Formats: sequence, structure tokens, C-alpha cells
Amino acid sequence: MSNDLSTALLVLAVGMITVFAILSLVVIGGNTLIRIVNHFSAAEVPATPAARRAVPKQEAPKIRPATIAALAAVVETVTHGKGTIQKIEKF
Amino acid sequence: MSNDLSTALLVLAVGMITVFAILSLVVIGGNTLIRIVNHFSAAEVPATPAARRAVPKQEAPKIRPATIAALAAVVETVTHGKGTIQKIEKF
Amino acid sequence: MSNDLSTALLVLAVGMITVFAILSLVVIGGNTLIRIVNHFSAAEVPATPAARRAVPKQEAPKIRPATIAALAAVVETVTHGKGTIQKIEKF
Amino acid sequence: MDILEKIYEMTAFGELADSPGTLLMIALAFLLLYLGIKKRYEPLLLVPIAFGLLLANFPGGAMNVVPSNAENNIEHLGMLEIAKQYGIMNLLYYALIKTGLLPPLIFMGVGAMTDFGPMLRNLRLAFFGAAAQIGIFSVLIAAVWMGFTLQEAGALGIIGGADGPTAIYTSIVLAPHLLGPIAIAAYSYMALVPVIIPFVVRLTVSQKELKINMKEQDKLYPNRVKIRDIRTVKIIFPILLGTIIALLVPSSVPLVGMLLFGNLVKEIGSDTNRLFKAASDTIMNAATVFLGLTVGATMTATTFLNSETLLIVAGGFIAFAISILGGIMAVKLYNLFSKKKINPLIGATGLSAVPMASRVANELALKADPRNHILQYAMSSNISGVIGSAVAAGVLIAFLAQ
Amino acid sequence: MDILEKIYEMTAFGELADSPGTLLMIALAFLLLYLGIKKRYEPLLLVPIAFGLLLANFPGGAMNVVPSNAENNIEHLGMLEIAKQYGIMNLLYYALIKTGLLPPLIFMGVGAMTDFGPMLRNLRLAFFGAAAQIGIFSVLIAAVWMGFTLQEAGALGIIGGADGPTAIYTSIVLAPHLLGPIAIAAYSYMALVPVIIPFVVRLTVSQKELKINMKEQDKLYPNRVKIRDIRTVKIIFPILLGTIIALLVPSSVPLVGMLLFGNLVKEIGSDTNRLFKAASDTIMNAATVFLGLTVGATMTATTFLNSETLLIVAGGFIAFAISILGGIMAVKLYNLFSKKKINPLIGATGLSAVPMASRVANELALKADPRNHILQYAMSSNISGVIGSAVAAGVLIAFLAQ
Amino acid sequence: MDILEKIYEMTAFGELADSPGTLLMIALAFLLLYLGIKKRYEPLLLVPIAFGLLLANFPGGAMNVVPSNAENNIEHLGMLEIAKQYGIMNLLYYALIKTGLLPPLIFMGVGAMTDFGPMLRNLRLAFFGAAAQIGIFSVLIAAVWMGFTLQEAGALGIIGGADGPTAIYTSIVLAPHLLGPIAIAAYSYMALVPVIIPFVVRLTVSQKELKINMKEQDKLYPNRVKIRDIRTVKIIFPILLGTIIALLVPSSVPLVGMLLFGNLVKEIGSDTNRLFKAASDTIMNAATVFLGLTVGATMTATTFLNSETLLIVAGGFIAFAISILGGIMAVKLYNLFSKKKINPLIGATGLSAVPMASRVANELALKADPRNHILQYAMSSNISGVIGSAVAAGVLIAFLAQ
Ligand code: NA
Ligand code: NA
Ligand code: NA
Repeated sequence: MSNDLSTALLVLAVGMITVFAILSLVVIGGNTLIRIVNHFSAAEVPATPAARRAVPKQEAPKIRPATIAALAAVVETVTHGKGTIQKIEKF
Repeated sequence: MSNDLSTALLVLAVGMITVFAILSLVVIGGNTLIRIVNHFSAAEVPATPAARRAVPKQEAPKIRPATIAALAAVVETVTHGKGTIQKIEKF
Repeated sequence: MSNDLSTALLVLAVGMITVFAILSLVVIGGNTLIRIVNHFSAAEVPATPAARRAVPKQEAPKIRPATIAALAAVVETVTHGKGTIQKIEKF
Repeated sequence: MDILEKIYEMTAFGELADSPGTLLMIALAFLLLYLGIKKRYEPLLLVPIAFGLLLANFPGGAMNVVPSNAENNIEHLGMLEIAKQYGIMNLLYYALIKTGLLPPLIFMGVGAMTDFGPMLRNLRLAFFGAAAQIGIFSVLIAAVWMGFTLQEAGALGIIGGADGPTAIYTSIVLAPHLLGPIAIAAYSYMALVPVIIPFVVRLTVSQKELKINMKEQDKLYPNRVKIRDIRTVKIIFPILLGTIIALLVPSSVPLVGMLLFGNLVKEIGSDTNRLFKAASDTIMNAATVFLGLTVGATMTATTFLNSETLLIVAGGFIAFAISILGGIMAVKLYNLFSKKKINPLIGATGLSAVPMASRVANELALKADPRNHILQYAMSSNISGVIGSAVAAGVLIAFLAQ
Repeated sequence: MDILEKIYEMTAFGELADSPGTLLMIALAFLLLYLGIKKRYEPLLLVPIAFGLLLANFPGGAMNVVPSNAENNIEHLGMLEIAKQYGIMNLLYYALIKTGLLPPLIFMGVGAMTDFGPMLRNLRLAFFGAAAQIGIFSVLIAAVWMGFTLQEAGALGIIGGADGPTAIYTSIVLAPHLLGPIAIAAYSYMALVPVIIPFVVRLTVSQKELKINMKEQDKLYPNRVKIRDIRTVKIIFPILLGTIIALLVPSSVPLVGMLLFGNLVKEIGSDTNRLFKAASDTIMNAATVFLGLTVGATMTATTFLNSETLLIVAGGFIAFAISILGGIMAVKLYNLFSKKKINPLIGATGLSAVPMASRVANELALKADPRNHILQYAMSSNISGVIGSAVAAGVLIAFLAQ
Repeated sequence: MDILEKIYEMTAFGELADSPGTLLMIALAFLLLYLGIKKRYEPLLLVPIAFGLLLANFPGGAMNVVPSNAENNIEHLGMLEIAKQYGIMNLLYYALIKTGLLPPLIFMGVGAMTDFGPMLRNLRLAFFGAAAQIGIFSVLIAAVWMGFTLQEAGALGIIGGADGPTAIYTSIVLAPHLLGPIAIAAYSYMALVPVIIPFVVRLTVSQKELKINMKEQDKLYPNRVKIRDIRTVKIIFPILLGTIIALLVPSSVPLVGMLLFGNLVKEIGSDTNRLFKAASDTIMNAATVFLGLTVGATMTATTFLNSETLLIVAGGFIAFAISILGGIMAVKLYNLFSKKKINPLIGATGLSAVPMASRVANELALKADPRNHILQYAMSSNISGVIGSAVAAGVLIAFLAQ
């Protein structure tokens, strides 16, 4: 067997072991993370939802969720479910 | 006193004098600018407001939410629910 | 006549001939292209419109102009002429 | 007729007559444009690659990438010297591609557009993204056996990772002279995933297996862990993932690190929205334009028309097929030992080619049983396949880079 | 008063007293800002040019472009060395302008914002975009006759192409030391098109000719070919156009190729929308900022205040006028031999300066006859004028570049 | 176990064991991520800085910035050579940071997002932006006294300018080896403004002073000048401001000039909207990503874990506090001689840290008297504090740069 071929075989072994090892760690680590976060979020359940609502993603800080829900419902009704609200911005 | 310390003291003096000098000039220059522009704008008062409206800045902050709601309702009606308002700009 | 001047004259001749040649080819090539595409699109007339509708350009071409005109009129009314519709998207 | 002679000298006809292979390259450009525009094969990449290829092969336009060698010594010229002597396409190539800059920037954008949610909700399935890397290493061995150097073989194998930026980055590091055909093979086969996956599945998976219903399995054997605070998990996950990978395969950090940075600024939300826009839009789009044009411009008759290109095209297909096969076989093996069964299509999507592979797998499952929606499950191994390929690339680079 | 002395040394007053010409340059910057902001002359270019000019002429700010010469050898320094020794404005200039990178990138954006539709619907009229290039070559000859070198004369003549990026690109290649005045002349005269075109038209076109109604002519002598599938035609057209031009004038490929790539990704539509956004927005806008600032920064008292600048300003105007004249005369010549008449304004718009020239021509036609809308027709020769100028630039570069 | 040995060599564990300080750096990265994400301390900068720090400290990833020295001579390598030998993070660092390019580009974006309106409406208050620069120069003297070089001391002092890009630009010019800790200190203290300003105010300002109502003072002693045409004033003001500063402190032109260019294209409006978008969005966002990542990547155990870092952290806090104090004292002095009183909080906001400082000052005023809204007044000295810091940076560079 040539030298290059044996290197290639070594890389195959190392590569597959590494990929399996890392994805195993990702599965284990991810599950552990979920459990830990669950643990803390369970503790602060009454506090967080409001707090989180105050820091919504991407945009629109001060349009109340209720307003958005109402709007969405209206759009849904009027458009027979074919319209969506893409972006609401305050002026 | 070390040589570096005396340089530092010099820089302190020069720096604070310069900052005060520049901001004084900004105050004086800014006030002069405002007076000069006032002088010319007073002359052309009847002409400018309309003209200015024709070349507004970036985007319109002043479209009232009520107007937007009205618009949205109309859009839904007219488009049979297939259109949404993406962006409203003042001109 | 200096050497540079004769070069300049040569460039004039070459340049104008080339520009005319290329734009002639563009006219001829473009017309040929249109005929060829017409030939194929005539053949597949019944098939393509539906297919093409599935791949619309940039933004929704199928909001009828009449609808847009209606919308524009409404916007004009509601905003007292200060608003325009920038973009209407289908979903 | 002095003027006509001068005009003829100015035109490209003389040079075209001297190297008729160039006409073949131009025809290839037209073919790729057809595939990208009409057939809609990965148009975001194939269209600029094809246009770069077209520009590069008009003789006299000086828009082709000139490989650096001992004689011209381009790699050691300044950027301005490169631009003056070799034109803007070489400037872009040597500044953005040869430096290895664009693939990590594109990975940042990929990260900013990736949602780890489906993977986190079915974390166990992420494991099958590992098995689907076997095609990379199998083809590495086959290519070495056929006479490619180790570096060339690694670049060829990485096509089996079914991930464009990873393939390009690895090629730049290991075998830059093969960049063009490898990029084209990678993107073409990714576009052909709706053909390749059904082909392999038909050969190896039974109808009964295709009907394995993941939702029912979940009901029979429910997960014990539910995610209560998905936002926090999604923010911490890319940091955790980056740390794990960086510790084990540091050479994959330029790729994976940027991917996870892009993902992090997405998940943080409005506080880092400007960074998210830069990663997913501004930088990503500009990088895609320049990547496509310059990769296309690396392909001229002299660099492309040889037997290596044909072997790359063949090898790339084999790498894809083996990767899919590997994923499927890993699921079958798992099913032998577990009560809770997994649909083998979840293995096939370990290939990556996100999200096309998942959609194809979902359609195959629905064809076998119209109630069998597996999209969310397939996305888990699908996304983990991207990570798997990047890790595999890191291993290749760590062992083979010179 | 040691402190006051130190302060005085730090300020720019000493250097200003030494080179009073700098005050003239600052005054010129204010004038250009006035024209760009208040008179709205091409503000997208004139404002950054004027600001770059202003920054460059504050002594001590190190924001002026330093020409490379045998002594300072800037062209062969690394980018970091240029930044360290000459500041960020020189870094931007030598990395983006001197390399010739920005004009092709801006052309890509121009392409992404160009609609070939009006030209395709009146393809015959595109022919008149050729005649309007005569100003370029006439002024080339005149400038050589007045003592400019061939390269300088070519850069001067290209002002008559009435296309900013083309003029800048040609100047960079042929005569970079004239870049500033040529860019300013080109953009100023483009802004003055509403004055220059009526001026030439009044001298050469009769009221009767202005009343030639293109729509009526179309009804009298209808086109035989109607476009059935405009989308397909628009996608193939830039590829066809690129191929034709690349074969005949390869040296125009960096400009025309990028223009057509931008146009192609626009016409393909949603499939390449990310590329379109990069070309027409991200890259285009950033390129415009850097182009304007650096072109402005090339102009200092020593490089600008000389008789050459005055000759460029004069020559540029003559080039514009002759180009317009050439287009008009070509139409008149055509009308002598054809039953189907063409409005001579269609010739004038061959100048390019899209879409300003077409609007001006349309207004002139409406003034002569309120029902005579020629905008769509004018756009045909107008757009083909852009191609014509780019081709002319390619010829100049092919013959004159050293 | 040859394979396991090879795997171990590939991982980062060996190197980590050799330099345990790296673990401290990784912990610091996690802390900064926590502060940026959870505590929302300047997330736009702290998140990418923290991620760059994380990437840089995974051994073997080659994502850490390698300082240039006489041995490796990085500053004189070409960009491609830097990328090949030191990876993409060093490419980005040496191309974008070490050249001094990014801070002026970010200043252009800051200018495009700054509204000089509040300052113009209360122009007199702008004067107090000067007094709040005293912290910069006080800490300069203290740092020299403690043994820092003049250059290092200047870079340390500029933290007291409370302006990120100014601090980074000055550090790059004066003491690039301190860039990391200075950037972190600057952004951290800017994030801590809601703590630092109340702390200093409580020590020095009485309740009676906090209740000084600016609006009532304005009614008692009305301004004589009303602005009739704010748009014209806002367009001319940046040009005027630029001219004043450029004449007196040319070395601040790269920063201030770009700031004012950004502001100008914003104020012109729709005519230069493309330039505004480039300045405030495209260029700004991309620059922020690259600035954050590369600044973070300059910090490794060897460059960061030393006593200098601790002194910088302490000195930065003192500079902030003295600057705030200076502003307050200047107002108190003014109040001694003027009938029209000014709220000392207006002095405190001279610190800059726009607009956070103004908001904090407004809250403090409202706490003392619920009707006492001072936000618009505070913004005047707040914005002028930015200019003051940039001018101070210019003076430091003019006198101390080597
Ligand atoms: Na993969
Ligand atoms: Na033209
Ligand atoms: Na400040």
C-alpha cells in the first residue's frame, strides 16, 4: 500500500471518528443546555414572559402584542387567510 | 519634572484651549449662520414652504397611525385580501 | 502631419467604424433574437403562461393596474395628497 | 486596408482561431446559464459563475484568473500591481478568494439565515449528520488510488459534503487549481439533489421503511425533555457549539466560527439587528456576487479542459451518492437496536444541501404515505450535516494542508 | 508664548499662507456643493466630489491624493504602507480607483438599473447611438493638435461620451493625472444637458422636424416584428450583447461585461434577487461614496490650477456639442433616404446621459407639438449611446493605453 | 493508538494545557457575551468583540491577531501573504484596522445618524462639551506619571472622550498594542453611563441645582435668535463646522470630516439618499461587524493578561468621572456669573456617550422635579461632546504621534 493511501485511510478514520465525536457532544451538550435553561426558566416563570415581551426580536419595540394580535386577526379575516402583516413600524 | 510630564502638561493646555476655542467658534459661527439664513429666508418666506414640501427629507415621520389603519382597511377591501401595505412614504 | 495626429485620425476611423458595426450587429442580432423567441413562444403559448406565473419577476406583477389605480386614488384621498404607495406585494 | 487590419487585431477573432478550446468554454458558460436561469439550478451561484466563465473566455478582455506560479510570482505582488498587470478580475480573485476571505464571510451569512430550532427540537437526529460524511473520505481514498495527490483528493472528496462554501474554502486551501470544476460540481449536484436522493433511496430503502412515521414514533416513545425557553437556548447554543468544535478541530474555526457568529447575532434579535443585516444581507450578497464571478473566471480552456475535470465530475457524483448511502445505512443500523424507529430518509438528509434535501425527503415520505410529514425531523440531520461537513473539512485541512 | 506658537504650528494657517491657491480650491468646493445641493446638478456625484475636494485642501489633514511618481514609488507600496504614510484617502484611492475597480462595479449597478425594454421595442433607433460618439473622436484629434499627448487627448475626448463611469475608467487607464477635472467636467455637463441639448437643437433642427411624430410614423409604416415574450428576450439580450461586444472590442469587457451582468441578474428576477440587490444597492451605493470622495481628493492647487484644466473644461463642452450634433445629423441623413421619418431629437439623445437627455428631448418635442410624446423612442438611442460610449472607450484603450 | 494520538494533536487541548491564561481569556469572552446579550451593554460592539475574543483564544484556529514586529515584519507583507501566513482575521485586522480605515467609516455612519437640530436650537450649551474633555488630559498626565509612555497615556486618556470610534482611532495611531483593552474599557464605561453619571452627580450637585428648569429659564431670558429655515441651516452647518475644525486641528479631519460628510448627505435628503444609505447602513453595519471581531481578536493571554490592562480599566473609569465632573463644574462656574441659570446636568452630558448620557441626565432631572424635561437641552452639549472628543483626539495625535 502506498504511503499516500495509508495517509488517506488514516484521515478517513480520524475524520469519521471526529465527526461522530463532535456530533455526539453536540447532542449531549445541547440536551444538557436545554435542561439547564429549563431549570432556570422554570424558576423565573412568573417574571420572564413580560420581561421577554419587552425585548422582542428584530423590530418594533413599543407596538403592544395585543395590538399585533388584533391586527393579525383582522388581516386574517379580511384576507381570508391569504394576507400577512410583514412589517409594522411606528412613526 | 520629567520631560514627558512637561509635554503632557503642554498637551493639556493646548488641548483644552483648542477645544474651547473650537466650540466657541462653533457657537459664534452657528449663530451667525442662523442669522444669515434667517435674513435670506425672511426675504423669500412666501415662496419656500411650498417648495420645501416638494423636497422632503428621508422619510415621512408624520403619517398618523389612524391614517395607516384606514389605508390598511382599504387595501384589504380593494385587493380582496391579497395585498398588504409594505411601505408608505410621504412625498 | 505629426505622427500623433495620424494615430488620432486612425483611432477616429477605427472607433466610428467599430461603434457603427457593433450597434448594427446589436440591431440585427436583437431582431433575430426576438424572432427566434417569438417562434418558440408561439409554439408553447398554451403551456407557458401558467408556468411563467409560477415564477414571477421581482415583485408580484399580477395586481391589476386597475386595482393599483383604485388604491392610489384612495391613498391620495386619505392622505390629502401627501402619501403614495411605494410597493404592494402579494402573498 | 490598414484600418481593417487594425480592427481585426483589436478583435478577439485571431486569438479564438488559435485556441479553439475557448469556444467549448463559452459553450459551457451558455449551458450553465441555461441550467441556472431556465432550469433554476442554484441560480444564485451558477449564474455568476457562468457569467464569470463567459467573461474569462473572451480573449483579450483580461478577465480570466491567471494562476500564480514561480515565473509570474503573482502571489507576492501588491494588489495594485496585480490590478495593473492582470486586471480587476485577478484583483478580486487574489484579494477575496485566494486569501480565503469570502467563504467564511458567506458562512457568516449562512449562519444568520440558519434556524437551529428544528435541530434543537430533535437533537438526537443530529447524530445522523455524521454518518453522511463518509462520502467525503471514501472518495478521498478512491482519488488517491487513481493518482490524484492527497491535497487534490481531499478537495475532490469535499464535494460529498454537499455544501458550497465549505467545498470552495477547502479547495482554496488544498488545491486552488481545481477550484473551478469543484465549485461547479458541488453546486450542480446540490441542484440535482431532487434527482440524486430519490435515486439512492430507491436502491436501498423499502416502502415499509419509507412509511415509518416520526410523529407516531414520538407519541409512542415521547422525549423526556421539552424546551421551555427556546430563545435562551438558541442564543447559548451557537456559543456552546463553537466551543466544542473549536476545542476539537481548531482548523474548522474560520468556517464554523463565522457561521455561529452569524447565527448568534440573528438569535439575539433587535439589539444586534445591524450586525444581522450586515451578515445576512450586505456582506452576504456582495460576497456571493464576487465569489461567483471570480470562481467562474478561474476556468479557461487550458485549466479546465483536461481529464482531471472529468474525474472530478464523476468523483463528485460518487461522493454525493456514498454520503447519502452512509446516512441511510446509519439509520438502518440504529433501527436494528432501537424500539423507536427512525425513517431512513432522515439519514439521507444528513448529506446537507439545506433545505433542498429535507424537502425532497419530505416529498418521498409523503409519496409513500400522504400523512407522513417528516420535514421538521429531516431538517435536524440536514443542518447537522452542514456542521459535519465543516468539521470534516477542518480534519482534511489539519492533515493535508501543506 | 510657547503654547500659542505650538497651537499655531498645529493649525493649517501657516500652510494656507504658503499656498494661496488652496483657497481657490476650497472656493471651488463650495461652488460645487452649491451646484450639487441647491442647483441639484448630479448631487449623487457632485456632493461627494466636492466634499472630497474640501477635505483634500485643508492643509495638514493628509486627505489629499498624492500622485505616485518615481521618487515616492507609491504604486509599489503595500496597502498598509500607503495607509500609514499617506492616510486613508490615499488608501481608498490606490485600492479602489487606481486599480480601476470602482467604475466596473458602478457599471454593474448601472446595468442593474437599466431597462433594455424601450430599446428592444425600437431596436432600429439604437443605431443612432453610434453617430453620437463622433464628439469623442473629434475632440481627441483637436486635443492632440493642441499639444496634449494621445493618452490625455483620449481621456479628454471621452467626456463627450456623456457617461460618468466610462469617463472615469478611461481616465484612470489613459491619464490618471487628469482624473479630477475630467470627472468634474463629465458630471457637470451631464447636469447641464437640459441646457446643452436645446442649445444645439435650436441651431440645427427646424420646427417642422421637431414635429415629426414617431407614433404616427409607426402607424403609417408599422414594424413587422412584435415581441411576444419580452421576459425571455430581455434575459437573452444582455448575454447576446456581451458576446458581440466582447468578440469585437475585448478591451471594453471590464465595463460592458459588468453592465450586462448587472442587467442579467435584474432580468432573471426573484431567483437572483440577492445579486440584484448587491449590484444595484449595496455595492453601487458604497462605490458611489468612495468614488466621489476620492475623485474629489485628487484635486489640489498644484494638480488642478493650470491651463490644462481650462482646456479640459472647454474641450468637454465641445465634445458634448459635437456628439449631439453627430446624432442629429445622422437622423437627418437617414430621413433623406427613408419614407418613414425619424425625429432628429432621437439622434440627439444618442449622446447618452440617461435618462436626462430623453426627458429633455421629450420636452422639446412636446413644446413643438403637445401631442408628440417621444420619450420611449428617445430612450432607445439614449441607452444605445451608453453602449456606444463604452465601446468607444474600449477602442481608445486598445489603441492608446501604454 | 496512533489514531487517537493524531486526533489529540489536532485538538486544542495540548496548547490549552500549555497556556492556562487562555482559559481566563475564554472566560472573559463569556462574561462580555453575558454583558452584551443579557445586560444589553452596547451589544452592537460588545457581542462581536466578545466573539472575536473567543475565536482568537481557541488555540490552533489561527484567528488571533498577531502583532507586527521586527521579526515577523507583518506590516510590510502584502495582503495575500498576510492571509496565507496568518489567516483571515489578520487579513481583516491589517487591511481594515491597522490602516485606520474603519473608525472614519464608522464616524461617517455616526454623522449620518446624528441630528444637529437640538444643538442648533440651544447652541450656547454646546460650549459645555468643551469642559468635559478635561478627563482626557488629566488621565494623560496621571498615566505619564505612572510610567506609561506619552503615546500609551494619550490612548488611555482618550477613553475619557466616551466615544468608541474616537478611542479606537486614537489607539490605532498612538498605541495599537493597547487597542483591545482600551476598546473594551471605552464601550463598557459607555454602557455603564447610567451608573457613572448618577454617581458623580450625587457627589457634586445639589437638589436645588437639579431642579433648575431650562424651559422656565428660556421663558425668563428668551433667546433672541429663532431659526426660520432649519433645513438650510442644517445643510450649511456641517460644512461650516468642518471648515472651522479643519483649519484649527487638521489632524482630526479623517474623523470629523467623515462625520460631517455623513451628516451632510443625511441633511440634503432624497437627492443623496443613496449616499445616506451607504453611510448609515451598508458601510456602517459591515464596518461594525469587522471592527468588533478584529478588535476582539487582538486580545490573547500574552497581550492582555498584564498589569497595564488593569491600569487601563482603572484609568478609563477615572477619565470618565473627571470628564463628567469637568462639565458640571463649568456649568457651576457659569451660573456664578450669569442671571440665566443652567442645570449642571447639561455639563455632565458634555461627556458625550450619545444619546445615553442625555437620557440619564433627563431622568435625574425628572426625579428631582417631575416637570423638568431637559432632554433637548442635554442633547446639545452631548453632541458637542462628540466634536470635543474628536478635536481632543486630533490634538493628541498632532502632538504625540510618532
Ligand atoms: Na454535509
Ligand atoms: Na454616449
Ligand atoms: Na466626549
